[in-house]
Amino acid sequence: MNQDEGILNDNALRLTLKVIMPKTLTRREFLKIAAGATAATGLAPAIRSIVIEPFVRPPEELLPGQATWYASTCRQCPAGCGIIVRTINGRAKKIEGNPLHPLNRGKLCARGQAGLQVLYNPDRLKNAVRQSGGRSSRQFEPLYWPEALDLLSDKIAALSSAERIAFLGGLMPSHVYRLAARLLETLGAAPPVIYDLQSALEGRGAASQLSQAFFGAPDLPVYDISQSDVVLSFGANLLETWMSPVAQSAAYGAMRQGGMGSRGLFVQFEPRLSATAASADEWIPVRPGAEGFVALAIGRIIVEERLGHVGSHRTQAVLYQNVDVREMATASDVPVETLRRLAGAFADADRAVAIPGGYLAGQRNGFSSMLAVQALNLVVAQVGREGGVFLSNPGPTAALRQNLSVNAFDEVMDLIVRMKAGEIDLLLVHGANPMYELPAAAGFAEAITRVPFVVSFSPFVDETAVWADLILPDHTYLESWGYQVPSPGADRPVVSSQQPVVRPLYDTLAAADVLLGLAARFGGKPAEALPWEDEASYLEETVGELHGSSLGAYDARTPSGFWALWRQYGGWWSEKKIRREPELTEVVQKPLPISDPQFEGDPEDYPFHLYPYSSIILSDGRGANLPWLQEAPDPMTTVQWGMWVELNPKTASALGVSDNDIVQVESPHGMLEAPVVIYPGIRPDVVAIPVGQGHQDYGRFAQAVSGSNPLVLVAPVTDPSTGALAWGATRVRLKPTGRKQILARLESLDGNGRESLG
Amino acid sequence: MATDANLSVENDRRWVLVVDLDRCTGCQACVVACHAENNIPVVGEKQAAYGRWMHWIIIQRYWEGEYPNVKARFMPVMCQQCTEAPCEPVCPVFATYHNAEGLNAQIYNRCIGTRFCGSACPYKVRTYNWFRPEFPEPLTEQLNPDVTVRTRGIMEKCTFCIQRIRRAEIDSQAEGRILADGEIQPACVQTCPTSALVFGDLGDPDSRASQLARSHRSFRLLPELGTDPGVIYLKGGETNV
Amino acid sequence: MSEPEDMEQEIRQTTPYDERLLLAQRTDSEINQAVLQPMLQTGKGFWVLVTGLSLIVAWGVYAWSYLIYWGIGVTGKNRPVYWTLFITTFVFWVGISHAGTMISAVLRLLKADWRRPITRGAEAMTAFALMMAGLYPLIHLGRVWKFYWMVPYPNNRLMWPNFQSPLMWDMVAIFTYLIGSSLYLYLALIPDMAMARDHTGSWRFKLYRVLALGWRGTEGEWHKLHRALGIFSVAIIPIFLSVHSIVSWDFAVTIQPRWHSTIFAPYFVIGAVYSGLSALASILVVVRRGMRLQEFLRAEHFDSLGKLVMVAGMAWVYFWFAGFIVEWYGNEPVVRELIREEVSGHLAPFFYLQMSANLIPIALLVFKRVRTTPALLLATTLLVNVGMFTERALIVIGSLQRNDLPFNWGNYRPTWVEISIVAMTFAGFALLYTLFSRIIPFVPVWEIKEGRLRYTMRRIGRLLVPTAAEID
Amino acid sequence: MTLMALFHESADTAEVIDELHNLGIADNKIVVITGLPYPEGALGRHREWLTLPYIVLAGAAAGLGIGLFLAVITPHLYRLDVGGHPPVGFPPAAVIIFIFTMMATIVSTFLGVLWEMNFPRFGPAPYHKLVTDGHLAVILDIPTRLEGQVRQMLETHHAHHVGEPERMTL
Repeated sequence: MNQDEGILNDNALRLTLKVIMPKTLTRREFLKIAAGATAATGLAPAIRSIVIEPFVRPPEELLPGQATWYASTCRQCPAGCGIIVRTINGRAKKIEGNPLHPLNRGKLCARGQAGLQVLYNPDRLKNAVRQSGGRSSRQFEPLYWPEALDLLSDKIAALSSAERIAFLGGLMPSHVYRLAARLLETLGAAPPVIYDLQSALEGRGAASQLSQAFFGAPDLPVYDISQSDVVLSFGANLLETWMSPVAQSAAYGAMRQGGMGSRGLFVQFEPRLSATAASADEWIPVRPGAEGFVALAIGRIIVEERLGHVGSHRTQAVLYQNVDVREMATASDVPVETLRRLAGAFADADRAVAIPGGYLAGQRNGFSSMLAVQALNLVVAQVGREGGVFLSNPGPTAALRQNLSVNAFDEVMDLIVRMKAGEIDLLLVHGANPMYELPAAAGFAEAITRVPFVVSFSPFVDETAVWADLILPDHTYLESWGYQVPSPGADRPVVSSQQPVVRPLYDTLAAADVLLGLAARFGGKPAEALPWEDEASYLEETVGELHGSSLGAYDARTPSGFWALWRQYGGWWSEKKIRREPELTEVVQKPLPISDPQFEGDPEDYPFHLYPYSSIILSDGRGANLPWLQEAPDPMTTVQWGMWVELNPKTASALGVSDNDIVQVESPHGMLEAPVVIYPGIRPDVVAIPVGQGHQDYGRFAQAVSGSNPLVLVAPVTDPSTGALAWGATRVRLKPTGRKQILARLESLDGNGRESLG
Repeated sequence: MATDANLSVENDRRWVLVVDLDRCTGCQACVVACHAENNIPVVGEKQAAYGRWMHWIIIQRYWEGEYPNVKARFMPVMCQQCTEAPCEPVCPVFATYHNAEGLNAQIYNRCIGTRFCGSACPYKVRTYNWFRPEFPEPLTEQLNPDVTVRTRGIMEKCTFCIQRIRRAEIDSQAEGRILADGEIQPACVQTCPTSALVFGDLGDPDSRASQLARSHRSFRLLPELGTDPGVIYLKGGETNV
Repeated sequence: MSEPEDMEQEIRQTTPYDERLLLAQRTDSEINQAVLQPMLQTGKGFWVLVTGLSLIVAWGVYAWSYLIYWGIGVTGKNRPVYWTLFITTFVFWVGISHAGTMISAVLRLLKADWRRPITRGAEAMTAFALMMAGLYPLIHLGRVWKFYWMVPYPNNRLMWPNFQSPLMWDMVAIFTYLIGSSLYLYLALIPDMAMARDHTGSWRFKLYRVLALGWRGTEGEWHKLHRALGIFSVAIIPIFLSVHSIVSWDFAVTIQPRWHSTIFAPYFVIGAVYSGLSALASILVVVRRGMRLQEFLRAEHFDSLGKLVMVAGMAWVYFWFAGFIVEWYGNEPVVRELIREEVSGHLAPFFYLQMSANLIPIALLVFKRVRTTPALLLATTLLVNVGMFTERALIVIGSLQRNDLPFNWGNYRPTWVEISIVAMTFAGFALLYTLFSRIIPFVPVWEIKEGRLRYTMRRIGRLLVPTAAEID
Repeated sequence: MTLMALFHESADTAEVIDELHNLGIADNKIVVITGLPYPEGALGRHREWLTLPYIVLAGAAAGLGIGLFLAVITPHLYRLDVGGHPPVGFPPAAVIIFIFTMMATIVSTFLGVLWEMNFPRFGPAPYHKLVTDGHLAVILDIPTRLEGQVRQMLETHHAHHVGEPERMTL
């Protein structure tokens, strides 16, 4: 219908409301004022005690036909952006970025926008279930929550020893992690093992170890792109999925057109021209695993030719004493003059930053490469500077930090080994989907069969939940409580708060409440360690620690007032910038290690490097059940709903295949088939496949897509110095099948990528 | 220009969308935001493969050069809201017409589905409901109450989120104040991480959009057609050393 | 003895005038019977034909309801190819409809005497072709149940249709042309209805009686009829010119490359005449055989008709080339691309089919033997219409596949729904025509008699030559 | 009294009509029915005056009016602008006006001619089926005193079926 009229009537209502509303300052209006310029008027829905009352006397926050905005935190990826959700009549209608939040400043990415379909996904579990037909029978029989909790606590009680419990976590809310850790500790079990593909692909673990090595702190550093004149990104797809894409994109925008006339130089080193590289001024296709060499060579050139205007060369020269530029150039397949040119630009810039990205961490020499890249910031003295790299100041949020970000892949392998050995009797899985997210060759599929009882907290029946005896569906993030300390953070201390924006759609239960319920059932030590009546009260107490800090952007007299503002603002942050000078550790006085990349698979049989990259749309595959994301085209290939293999035109013609021809990709560990996308921006010796499709379970939309999971190819090898999964270290070979599969593309192949016919 | 039957607005108002190609990273946030805001149906792989997807905004990707000196550039394309709109005169039932603020309005209820506008549009930014849209329960809960859900046989396209424009205008009227620049944000503009999209009134010379429109980088899509689009692009730059 | 040969013999042995002589010797009642008899006796073949055609139509109707229920998506259309086979066939039928008027009105004005036996067949063809064409604007609507929103009448929506839209022009123009040609057909029919009334019984008598409106044939009636037909002939010609021009403007008013052309109107009109006359020739050959009208539809008629087709064909080539050379020379990117697609791209097969199917007949029709041998004439004229259909498909579908932004290009595959509906209209046309030929005297008896009146045979040396009286 | 006579030959008919004129029988008392249109004046009768052209002109004018209303007035009744076009432009208006004019012309011609022939007119009228078999019928309205004279004259001109016309329902 004609929108004009629609709003008009609506407005008539609004005006009458204005008339009948008392002039006195209602709580909402007060909060409106408190919220300042934003539309965010987040209020606590009556979720702690769900009361069913007719809309004759609607709750204050539910004016029929009137939008109410709740502030919360996006949990589609680990970044932790602030969101505000528009709700009407108790239904969430639209997610937008929280304009006040220092991290994303009102902006949001595609995955964040699609969050509503997590909430309203037609394939959600509607209550706790037990798999009646045995595992993977997919026959579910509903359970009442008390039964479910009793069942679980009995299982735990029946265990011979608490060591036989394993808790596998993925992208977990901080408080759930802490409660779980606490409970397991009191029970005498090992703390949760955290692994998720997203973190592995962005090298989160390795990155925090890098910070540890460089700055003596595990916090992920902030690379200040916005202020920077020259950005050298080594395999960091910082405009797509790496670390904090929205914040980094905003910074990128500022770097491009923010400054007065100045337009930064942005160079991307990686074997495939990613969407990030597409936005860069220069893309340099480095030989896989040789990114570190490029960094070393650049550093060497800088110190040896005394480039730039910083007097720090003498002290840093030692780092590069046994680096040979020519060797590095040939090894990395980047001409010396290019290296020299970039070294000059990098050194001469007032503000320059080098970024060690996820692709580096995905190599077996990953850590040394990352060291080499980070060292560049040191050489040009950009550490702790604006436009350089710095650690965000935790301020009073230190107390809320998650103790450990992610575990090394090695530790996951240990767990798998113990599972295989039958040392695990009870496996709890929260926020992770190891069946899908681990390399098939890691053997988790076999290991899980050796575990007598598996519990999943997943709101969806994903590949792992299918192997669970008991599924205790958690709320989706728009229905749940929580907080998150973004890491990497912003230019100031930040905590994002998470609150339910709607009442839970179904009979699901917060994982935290499950843990508290268990503790209560055990009584004794666990009950003392976890004394809280429910999740919310635990959070209220925890975040109370921030109350009264002088830094805060807002101030409240009473703890309850603080609690209200905390939810209202969508978190707590300091009102002005606070940085912290990282103190350097001794690593940086030793010569940097030079280690050659190693790859799984003999170059003779397996001539190509496999590059399984994380999709900007589906990230590591957790977005695959959201129709909006499936329908959204991949920016580079414009393919929707699909999964494909990217080949350099030369490679393709040598193979005699072209667009939409299905090829067989085989590695020493597995094989898959997918249609070809001819991709001008990839090294001829590299084969790139997006991660995220190929779900056997995880809902109708995920299963609708005919694709496979590239992790069946990936070798379960690690970088010895970090234990991180070297997901980029597998070689593959290609075989045409002669079959075709038409990919759904936005782009017309007849137009073959031309902008105009002129 | 006529004055809109439903509300009185200054006639010199001209809503434009400025797209800074130098900032756009092709991240698709605008695409999904648009789906969420405008109740755009999802058509599925088979239909999408046959060119029947229904995005109101798409990000076109263009390759330049050969490996290794290859570049890719992104260009978001949505309804250009032409002043001399080729799609408008050809509609036999005025389903698409020119409103008082220079918007190329699409009135779904009037549309009988001749698809003439689609054939006439040189930018091919109009999408058509080939089938009854499907929203498996409870996905219907998300539907934006401010925007009609279109049935089969109806042409649709980017409206610059007219529901947001109207709301802001009416609010400002109700509160008796002048509409501030940047107060109206279509869903795509609101979400764009790099702030590549700027929405504003070209009629107001001081608005951010007007200022950007005057930039030396600004150009319009297919200017030779003389459609005088309401979408203004800013050329992407290049930094070399 | 099979049809073509025995006619060839006639030609070999005698000059065509002898046939006219033959006819000249017949009494009026013999002529009446010659026309009425074939109508009265309907053989098995007739019923088989009718049943077959009805089945196809029924299937088409099912396809249409399927289309309405599920939506336009069940056709092969997509973005950017929003118009496809429906519009193509629409243009085709409108084209076919043009010959009727061409023949009866223009030739009537020119007093071209050979028109007499074929006018009615031509007019009937016009009416039925238009009925088929008229279906498509409805079929291709996304919400056909709202079609009346295009009809200008005061309504509760307070809306009037947009008369700037070529679709509105289309609607009124085709409606006008349909009314015009049907009335024209009927007016000239009244005296023959009276004739049929006088020589039939039972239900036919009742029918003809009503249709004859009480015609007796008084001088006054004849006089008025003549005047009316005169006015019609004049009035209907501008309509027939405008209708196809307007159809062409559906495309030409857009800025779609290759549609945006000023020559489209005359180009479409001449194309319409070309395909229309060819269709008429094909139909006459078939009906002549089916209804044993050899005596009325004679070699000389096909000869003149063939010549007309040939001339129209030449004119079409001229217009096609006039448009093509400008497009080719202008060398605008998209047009260049489209021409490349046609000449060497994925449209090439259709392009060459179009060209050969439109050019070869012209060459063939140069030969009198082809023009006067029914089988050959049939083949040639059918070929023309294959060519013209392909031409319309290339214009409508081909052009839409390409546009100014290569990113937006597309392709098109027809579906069973579209094909069934197209088949429906072809079958429907044939069905209407078949039934018509059994109910309505296919040759206008009174016009034949009138023609006969004007001739005497005069001997010049060895030859018997017809001489026409210069009377009005 | 009314008489009807059928003829084979148009020539006879023409002569008969002249004779009748000589007998002082006015043209409007004579009706000639033929199965095919004879050329004007072939039977030596004067043409009658027709209103048809005026009906047609009136119709055309009416059509013009309708066209003007739809193309020029209606756009202002519910004003909606379309890109780059004035609410009323000459070319589209011209098309619409032209077509409606022609439509009305055609329709009024048809209705006009029916009205002039006052058709449809079923019901009994003097007629003979032989007419459509090529015979010419002459229907006379003559004073009884002339009957003998006329009958005799008709005979001399090879008339047949002379007598009271049978009124058959048409």
